[in-house]
Amino acid sequence: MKTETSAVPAATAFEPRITAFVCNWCTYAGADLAGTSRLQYAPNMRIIKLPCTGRIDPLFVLKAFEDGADAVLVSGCHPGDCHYTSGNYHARRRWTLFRKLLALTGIGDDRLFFSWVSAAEGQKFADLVNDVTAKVRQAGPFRAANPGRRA
Amino acid sequence: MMKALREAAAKLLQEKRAVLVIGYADRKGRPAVFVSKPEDCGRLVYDSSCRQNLAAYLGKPELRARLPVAVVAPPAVLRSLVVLTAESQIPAGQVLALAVDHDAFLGVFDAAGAAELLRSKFPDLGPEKALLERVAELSKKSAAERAAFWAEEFAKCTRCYACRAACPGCYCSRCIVEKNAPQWVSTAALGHGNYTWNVMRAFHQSGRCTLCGACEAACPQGLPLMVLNAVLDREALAEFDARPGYDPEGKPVIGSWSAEDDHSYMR
Amino acid sequence: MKTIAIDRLPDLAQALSKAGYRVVAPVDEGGVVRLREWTKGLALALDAVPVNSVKDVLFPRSEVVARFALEESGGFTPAPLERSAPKTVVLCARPCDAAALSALDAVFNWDYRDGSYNARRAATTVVSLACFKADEHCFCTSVNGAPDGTAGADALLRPADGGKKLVFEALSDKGRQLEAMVSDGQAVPDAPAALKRRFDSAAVGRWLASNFESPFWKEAALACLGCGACAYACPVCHCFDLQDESDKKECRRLRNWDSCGFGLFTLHASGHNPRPDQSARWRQRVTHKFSIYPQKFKTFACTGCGRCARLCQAGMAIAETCERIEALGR
Amino acid sequence: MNDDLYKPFLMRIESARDEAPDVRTFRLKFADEGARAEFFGRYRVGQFGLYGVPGEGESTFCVASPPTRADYIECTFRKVGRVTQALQDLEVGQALTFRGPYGNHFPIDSWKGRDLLFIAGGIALPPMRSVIWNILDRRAEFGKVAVVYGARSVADLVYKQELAEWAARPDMTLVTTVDPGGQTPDWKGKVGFVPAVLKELSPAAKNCVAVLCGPPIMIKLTLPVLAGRGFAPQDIYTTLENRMKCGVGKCGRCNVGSVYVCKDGPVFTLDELSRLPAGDM
Repeated sequence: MKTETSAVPAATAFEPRITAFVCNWCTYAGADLAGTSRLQYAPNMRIIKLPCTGRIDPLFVLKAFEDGADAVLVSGCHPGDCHYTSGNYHARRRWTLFRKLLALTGIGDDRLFFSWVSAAEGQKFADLVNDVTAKVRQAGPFRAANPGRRA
Repeated sequence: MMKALREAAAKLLQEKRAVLVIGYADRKGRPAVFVSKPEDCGRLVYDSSCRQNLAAYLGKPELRARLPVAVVAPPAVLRSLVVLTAESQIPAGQVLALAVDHDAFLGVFDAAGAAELLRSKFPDLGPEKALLERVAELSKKSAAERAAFWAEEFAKCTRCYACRAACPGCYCSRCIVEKNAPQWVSTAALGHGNYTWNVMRAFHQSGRCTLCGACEAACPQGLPLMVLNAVLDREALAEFDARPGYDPEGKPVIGSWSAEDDHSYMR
Repeated sequence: MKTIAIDRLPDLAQALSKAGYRVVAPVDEGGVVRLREWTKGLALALDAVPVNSVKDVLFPRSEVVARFALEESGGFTPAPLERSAPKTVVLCARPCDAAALSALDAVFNWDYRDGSYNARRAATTVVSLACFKADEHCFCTSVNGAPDGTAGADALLRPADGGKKLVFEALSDKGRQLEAMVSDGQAVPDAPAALKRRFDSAAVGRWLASNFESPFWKEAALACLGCGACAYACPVCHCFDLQDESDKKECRRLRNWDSCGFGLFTLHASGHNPRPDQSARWRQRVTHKFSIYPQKFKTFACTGCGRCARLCQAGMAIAETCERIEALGR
Repeated sequence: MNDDLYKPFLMRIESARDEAPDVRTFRLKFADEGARAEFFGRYRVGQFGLYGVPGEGESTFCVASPPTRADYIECTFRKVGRVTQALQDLEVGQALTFRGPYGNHFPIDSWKGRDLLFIAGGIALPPMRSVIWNILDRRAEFGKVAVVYGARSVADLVYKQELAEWAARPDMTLVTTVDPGGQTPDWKGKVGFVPAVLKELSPAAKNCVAVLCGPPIMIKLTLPVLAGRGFAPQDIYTTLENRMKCGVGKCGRCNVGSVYVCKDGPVFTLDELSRLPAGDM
């Protein structure tokens, strides 16, 4: 993961911890481009790279929340761009249903984010990270509100 | 009605079209009964107090070893039989449905016939009004209130897996919670594992659940599991026109896709 | 005579609470009566047998039994374990719950002594409420129990004056320590629930000991779907699993309830399973309760509370199985 | 006695040796001298322990070294699941947890003066190895000692070094065999299944104790050979290897009939086993 440490915002009480599950071919390459382009963005995101969004089991998201993430981002190739043809289409269906289920249990769209970021969209990635981080910062720490927090 | 059901069951056994009839027993609580002799078909009964989804037995190896079978099936169970057929869990021609509804015996059907019956007589099965009201009531609450609600409910879960046992859709020989390398779902009956377990079990049924209610009825702790199922059912219908249990050749919602699927929530 | 008006039970709970006890009592939570920690304002639900039992207090469904601090290098160091055994009164347990304690004491103390169980056992006072009614699933009288049985209890509350009052009978030192919180009074005890004996448990045990391979089992277990509802509700069932859970900094070795009804319970690493089907598992459940346990620990592992049957989605009822076994043995 | 039942000893891996594909032996040292003394104050051959990796769990196998070597314990195990995988991932110098010794033991003191016949198959030599070394360390107290050991292939034979050592000893007999097709060009042992090799050897039952460990099919086919030679059921010993979690007679999963294998076993005579329900093993 490439981040610019100089982008650390002024000290605040709460630094969100955001887990990002991204695909190897598009979003990870986009993040890489953001880094090599020396774009500055918030350092709050921990990226976990997987071959394809189709490989991102909803369990991963729950595990991230269970282990203390304040928010989760899932990102992959734009529709039509999947390295494996249809992995992102499969993933999209899953997420459409899964996010509704999580919303019902109190994990809403200030905690769970989805995006398509291509290998060419370094700027989009940087903007996305900044935006997501700002939203989560506003939402505050998740632990106390997590319906599945560790006892 | 009972007479017609019993006669049809006896005939299936006589003609060896089934070696076993899985039905509801004429006893309090309407537990499952297994009839293999035509003369015992008088033990079969059906009424609105029948809560089990008998299609769940089709996942049990001991019963799979005794095919062909016939299953007493109200509409939700008929849908389960169709789903199981679509998911290749029922060997072709090995399971017949003794279709029932309220106070009517509707006949003997194979999966294709059951689907046809459902399409013609019960085309729009979905969550009952009372269930939708429960969903609506919960949906009105704030995210924090909903989180607190589920944290409190899931805290009661003892992880007895009665929900899984009750569900015909839960036929995996090794459930996700039993996979331990790595252990994705904590098996401890504590907040985090209980949340993950119940949410993932519901999610694994999305687009497949026939809203039979057996999981919630089976839960010793009274968890409102059907609220999860109802939300997923409505969403899958709205987004993907998912009607599980109406087409024995239908593709599962999760596992298929369309380029036109909505993704307005994606950034 | 010590008596208390039945509608003053919350006052007794409050007094116990004030005296430093954690009070566990049956509470109706949305139609499900559960033994849980009582807090001020909660009504006591006395009509139904709770879905859980005193077992939950002594042997919680998940408990940390060892801790390790994990090091970044991959190493670990054992971390101290705090034993949780708060001073507790279980108020309005059932006689069939209390009767389970000797069976639990036996297994947790034969040879190896389980310290965390014993610590909680020592810190817990069980006040039973005699049953003034029984339902179709109750069968305590078939397993040496009674609706007003005193076995295992530290005190018994006996309904009196037509259900308006309760007579408090201390049965042990722990029970006598509570006497001061109940006032003197007079009342005429009601007759306990009448419950006909359904089967001869000793005869059932004899049949079980010599009919392991009976074809009865295949047929008797057809309806069982293999969940753990019966075992978890049972006041005596105590099978468990040990599982490690860890985050980056700490590993917790947990003891979680388990059930002989699950297929994975006995599965060997080689793939061999000594109990390959549900009939073998149901046989184990029944045999363990009525034959193995009496041989090993001189007590049945069943108190006739009927929870298993009350909760079974498939209508499996161990009492009915026993009745059929008794008939087979004749 | 300590009532904190799940508190393990801390062990350090002193050395590790690969025995066969996926099979490894660890030599473990107690991190604490008091623990070592406590262990060896109780340990008898045939007992087992639970070996654990915090974060992954515990796994049950025998102690493969004898109490006559009270400086360390050894264990030999095959990688089959989460815990055994994690154990094999450990390196020399690293720590693991150990609980034990648990269960009953081989009554070797009652075997004094008698001939001893050990029959093992595959990965089942480890539970017997502790007995064999114990006997060899007290050699003068016993009669003739013979070991028949078979494996699927030459590669699957465990303790190859020790097998060579045993073969060279004048005070014992070692017969090794591999299944047909499992031999290598330079294999000097026998080729054939254990029951057939045993039949060929026609051991004398008089004043002899047989100890048998191996896969169920080997046990099943070997017992008639022993019976045919006149071995009495009370002179044939074996071990049951049931799934266990607690090791201390509580968790309930190792039951066979009325027996808790972890407490009443793992060592049984054939006579004792015959009184347990075969359908529960």
